[in-house]
Amino acid sequence: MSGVTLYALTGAALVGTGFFGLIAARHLLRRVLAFNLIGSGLFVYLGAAGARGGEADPVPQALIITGIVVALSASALAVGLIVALARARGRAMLPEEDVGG
Amino acid sequence: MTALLPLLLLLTSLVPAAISFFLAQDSYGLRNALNLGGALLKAGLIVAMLFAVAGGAVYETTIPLAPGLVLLLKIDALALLFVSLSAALWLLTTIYAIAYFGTKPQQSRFFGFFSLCVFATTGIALSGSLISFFIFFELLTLSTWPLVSHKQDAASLRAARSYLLYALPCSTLLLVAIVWLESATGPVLFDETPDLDALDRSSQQAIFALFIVGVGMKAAIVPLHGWLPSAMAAPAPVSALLHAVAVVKAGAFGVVRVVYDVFGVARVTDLGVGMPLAVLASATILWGSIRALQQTEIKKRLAYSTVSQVSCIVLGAALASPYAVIGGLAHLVHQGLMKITLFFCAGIYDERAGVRDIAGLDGLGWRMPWTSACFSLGALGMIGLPPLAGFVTKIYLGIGALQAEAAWVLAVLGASTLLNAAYFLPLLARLWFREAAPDARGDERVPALVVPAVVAALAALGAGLLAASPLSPLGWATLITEREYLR
Amino acid sequence: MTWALDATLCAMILAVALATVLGRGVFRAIVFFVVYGLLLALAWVRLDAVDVALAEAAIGAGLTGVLFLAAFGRLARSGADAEPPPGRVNIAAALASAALTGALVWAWVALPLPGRPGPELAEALPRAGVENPVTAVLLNFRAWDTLLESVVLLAALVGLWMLARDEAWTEPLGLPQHVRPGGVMASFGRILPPVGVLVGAYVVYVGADRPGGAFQGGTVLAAVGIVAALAGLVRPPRVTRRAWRAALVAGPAVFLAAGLGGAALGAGFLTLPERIAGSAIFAIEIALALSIAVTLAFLVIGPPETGLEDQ
Amino acid sequence: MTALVALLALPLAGALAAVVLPHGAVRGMVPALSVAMLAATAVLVAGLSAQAPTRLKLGQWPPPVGIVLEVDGLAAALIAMTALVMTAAALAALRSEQPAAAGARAAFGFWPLMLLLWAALNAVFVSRDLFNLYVGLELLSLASVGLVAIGGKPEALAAAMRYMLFALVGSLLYLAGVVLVYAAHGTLDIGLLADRTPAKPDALALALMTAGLMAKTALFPFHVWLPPAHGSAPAPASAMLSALVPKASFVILLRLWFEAMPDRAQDGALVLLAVLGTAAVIWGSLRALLQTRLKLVVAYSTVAQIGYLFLVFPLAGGGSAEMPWSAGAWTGVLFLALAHGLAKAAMFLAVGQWMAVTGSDRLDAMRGLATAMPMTSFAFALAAVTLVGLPPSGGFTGKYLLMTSAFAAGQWMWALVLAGGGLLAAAYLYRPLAILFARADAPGPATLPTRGMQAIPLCLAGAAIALGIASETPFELLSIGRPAAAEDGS
Repeated sequence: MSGVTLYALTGAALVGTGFFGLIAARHLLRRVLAFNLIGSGLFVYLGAAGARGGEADPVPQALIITGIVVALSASALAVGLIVALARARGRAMLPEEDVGG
Repeated sequence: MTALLPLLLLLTSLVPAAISFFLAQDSYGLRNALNLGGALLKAGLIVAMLFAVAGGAVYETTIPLAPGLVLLLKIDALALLFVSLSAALWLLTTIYAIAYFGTKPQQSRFFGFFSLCVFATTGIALSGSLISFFIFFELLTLSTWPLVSHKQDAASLRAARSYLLYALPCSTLLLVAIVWLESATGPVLFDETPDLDALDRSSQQAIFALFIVGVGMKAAIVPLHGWLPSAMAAPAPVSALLHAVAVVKAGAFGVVRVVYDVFGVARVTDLGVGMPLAVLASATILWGSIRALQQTEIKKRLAYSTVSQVSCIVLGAALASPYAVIGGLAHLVHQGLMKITLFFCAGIYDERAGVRDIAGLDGLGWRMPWTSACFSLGALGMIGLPPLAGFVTKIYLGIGALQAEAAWVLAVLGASTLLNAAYFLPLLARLWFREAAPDARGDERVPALVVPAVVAALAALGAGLLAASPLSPLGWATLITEREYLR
Repeated sequence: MTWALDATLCAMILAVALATVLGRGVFRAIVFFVVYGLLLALAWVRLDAVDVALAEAAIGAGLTGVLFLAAFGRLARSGADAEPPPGRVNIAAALASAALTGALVWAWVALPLPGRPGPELAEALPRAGVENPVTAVLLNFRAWDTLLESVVLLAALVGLWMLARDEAWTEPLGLPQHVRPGGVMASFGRILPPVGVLVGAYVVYVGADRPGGAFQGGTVLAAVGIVAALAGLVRPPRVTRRAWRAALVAGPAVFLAAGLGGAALGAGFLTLPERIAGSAIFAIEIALALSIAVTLAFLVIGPPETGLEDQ
Repeated sequence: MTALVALLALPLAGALAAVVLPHGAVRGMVPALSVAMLAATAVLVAGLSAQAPTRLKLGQWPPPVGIVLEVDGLAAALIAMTALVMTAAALAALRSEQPAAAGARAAFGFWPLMLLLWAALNAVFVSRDLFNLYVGLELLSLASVGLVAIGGKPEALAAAMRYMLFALVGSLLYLAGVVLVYAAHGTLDIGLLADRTPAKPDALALALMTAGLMAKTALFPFHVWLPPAHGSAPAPASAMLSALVPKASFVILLRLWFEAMPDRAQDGALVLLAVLGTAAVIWGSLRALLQTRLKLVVAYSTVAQIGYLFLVFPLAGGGSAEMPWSAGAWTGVLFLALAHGLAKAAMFLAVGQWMAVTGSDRLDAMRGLATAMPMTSFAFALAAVTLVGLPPSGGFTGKYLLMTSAFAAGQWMWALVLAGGGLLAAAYLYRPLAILFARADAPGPATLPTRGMQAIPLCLAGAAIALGIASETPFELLSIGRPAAAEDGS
């Protein structure tokens, strides 16, 4: 297994890990963390694909940088929503999922 | 210019409708002038066309919407028969409605939708293609709803809901039928019977059934008639419109179009669907009469009478023999003239004498002679007393039934005549031969209410007396049948 | 040897990621996430993507981490930091996740050999106006992406501000910070800004030829602002201060103006003529870095809030 | 070409200006900007030739290096619909006190978010690059979430949060597909992808992107975020969100299935999409029937109407692509999308006016409003006619074309979905109409919106009807660059 493949598989595993967190977690902050894991996993996968065959392809790198900034923007808005929701409801969870606990 | 005539005919109703919506309640003069002007203009246009069409002229306008979706307007003899009926009755109803509403509220809305209804009916009459027919047919459904619910009380809203509850599912089935058919044949034009052989026999039968359900609902064919009696909650001019000018007529006209122009007589016979339709129509004739007999309200009794009478038109179409066709088509006009007379009178009894129940008619004949004379004329015509219009129709239908080798229809016609007599004669007896109640009131001081009734009654009388003339409804129906269906 | 290094790094990344998802407590998850971002930056170096490594370290680990920590602090104030006890093991979610990973692994094996715009790109690069190919892609070849991305930041910020309470609208951004004078934070806050500004400016400047650029540099500058605010050295501005709002839009505005300038000169929308491409990109980068710095800082600091306790 | 640049740059520049300028200046700028956008749209549509859609290589870089924008009939029609809806929503927002009533916060935020939304929509409609579409979608989602959050109430925040989560998942799934496409083909350009030899991971990429876009389009069962979100935003925002935003991700689905990867479409997948669409029609309609708040009725109606759009896949995709009926299905669905946009915006703007008058969107608060506000009520009724699919409306033209295509293809069950869906729509829209037109118990409200204000939803609803009456021009427009018809071109 080459190094590049290793990173690609890591990326795939990160996507799965994050996806599990996104579905299974109930605390919204953890869900947004999981979202970031998926995103970075996909970027690693893409970066690995761009690094195949010697010289690195600059296009995926540019896409990834754009993607990282977009992910941060989305995270910031999501986190702001969580804070505002928690202030209004006292819980960092969606009303319909706030059972037990 | 001649290509614009169909369009012009539509605009005479559409323009008053569009402007009426935006008029303030107190612009009585302008609103009345608009609606009367439109009605007069339309009547004038039709008179101008009558002779040309009798001589074989055809006016046509095409408005393409999208590929396969062409709005085709065409004035042929059958279209003109229906459109002249609705135009003449529109004029009378407009005069009547202006007097009826006086200074009641929400008139802009009423006249707006009323003219829109007539616009849709004209469109149905002039439609030269199946899809044009459907578009106007749906427009009629929609513009009728605000009229039925016009009083905005619980009964009116219930009636309006019941109307849509019947109309929308049925028209959806009509659309399915049209699309199913046209996906096999391409756009269907009424002047060339489409070739349906691309569809197998059972599909053709299913499409025919869907069509009949779709248009039959408006013609109040049993069991799709329930909406019509409950729509009696609407004001009298609306009842006149529903029963004579527009809605049930559009349904009956639709049946005629489907049988003759979509499927064609030969295919209807070949598919074996004509007889079931005739049986259905006969059942409706009898059932409507029986139900009419049970009603104690004048308008309800008239409504069930409509259920029964309109199916005479359907029966004529279903039997499909030459005399039956003529009788059915002529009845389209005859029933309209007689029924509008009756509804005008019922409205006058309600407005001027406060009478809604049959029991209240006692002795009114002498107090309100003009109205009661008209009512009597209409009722006797409905029964089929010679030489009135209803008699002419029944004779033609009877001969047509024999031509079609369906002698059982004679029994239906006979039974229906007896039933008609059973539910109309007691009314006449009360009007003329009973003592009035001591506190009875009633006058005819509003000529604008009475005159339309008188004119309609005289027209009904004339249609029977002058049946032999080529321009009488019967003469015109004969012309249509000879020209279109016996080629 | 290198293989062992890569394997170890990947194993650590995965372990930290798992800890982020499964570990007890949201606070610990955030800390793991920051570590994760730093390890990931190393991975990017290993993948020969130094530009991405910089972005990941600055944005992915640094700024995102601060964002989450600050949010956690605010949730704690609302009493919403606690997590419900984990329910049943969510087997369906686990299966779906495994399937997703499996599908991606399968896809990797099934991928045809490198598909990439090799020859076309090699032919275009010399005409891009900058040496660094990543910068060339970002600010020239795919400038439309980057312009839209810069307004994505703006959309997020305006959206975030909409979460302010109406009575707090005219207050300064974020929560007021009270820092012990002479404490670690205060001295850190005094030393960092001058250094940070220098580093940030340098990262922007070298972006044309070497790894770096507006996004990485802007992030460093943003970090300076955030630290200064957290240290209580500066009070963040109010939304009503128009100069600051102008700073938010300067980058996208210059970028858009440059793009429209190309159209006006007849070259075409977002077309940088070869002669002036280098200097145009440099100008855009400076303006972008400024806007990115301010926007990112505001995104982390949060919407305007009153200092009063909630409810 | 200039028109296209204007349509992209104007809303962007406007959004930037709206962040900086004082509020009064922004209010002055918005009408001028709307007029300019309408003019640019007219120039764009008029300049579109039937032979070749307008293409714009950004930076003069040909793909795969650069990004290409292309205006075909589909894009032009949606741009035009967007311009109409946005202009109407902007005028309504300017004239109503609603955004301002929530204070300076909402008055500041509405305009930049609205203009960014406009820019994002136009960008998505014309983009031919899968990653650029991703960035455009993100801009769209963040601006939309911001608009929902403007409401400020706890339920608006919860709605915005839920929307955000779905948007995030949708973005990631879409992004995953984009990553696979680039890894396999080294390009993201739709035109180039169509010519590449299919690679094995393509099916997976298509599935992932489709799943993500389904979440963004709110296709059943991913619709749960939509009704609360559209129900709690300010009315002009709801109008934009419901009429336009789901169309953007739907357009990307069309681009993927019909233009980028038409040969990878499996029949089973195409049918599955239509089955989900059918479920959306039924479920959305039934839920709409049960609502007691008018805004939620209208929002659930969007869930149902979105369902129709997915009937296009089995009728025009896969093996049907070369069949004569595919053109009818394609155009019919776009008619439905356009008619729904115009009608739905009209409905939300009408509801907004009633809410401003009665202070609530509960159905029973609307009793008898038709007497006091006839124009608005008539607008709602016309919009209902369109959504039910009755003639003569754009909704009818679309339904007729789709139903004909379904029967011609022998897939009559989709025709029944359209027919039954129309009846369900009539059922859930009848309730509000009957209440509006019932007799008022109390005297009408004291202050009413001006006639000009009432005319705004009426114009939109009128446009939805006009789409059916004059359907030949939009039909021809939509045929430009239609994928099935353009098999000779590149």
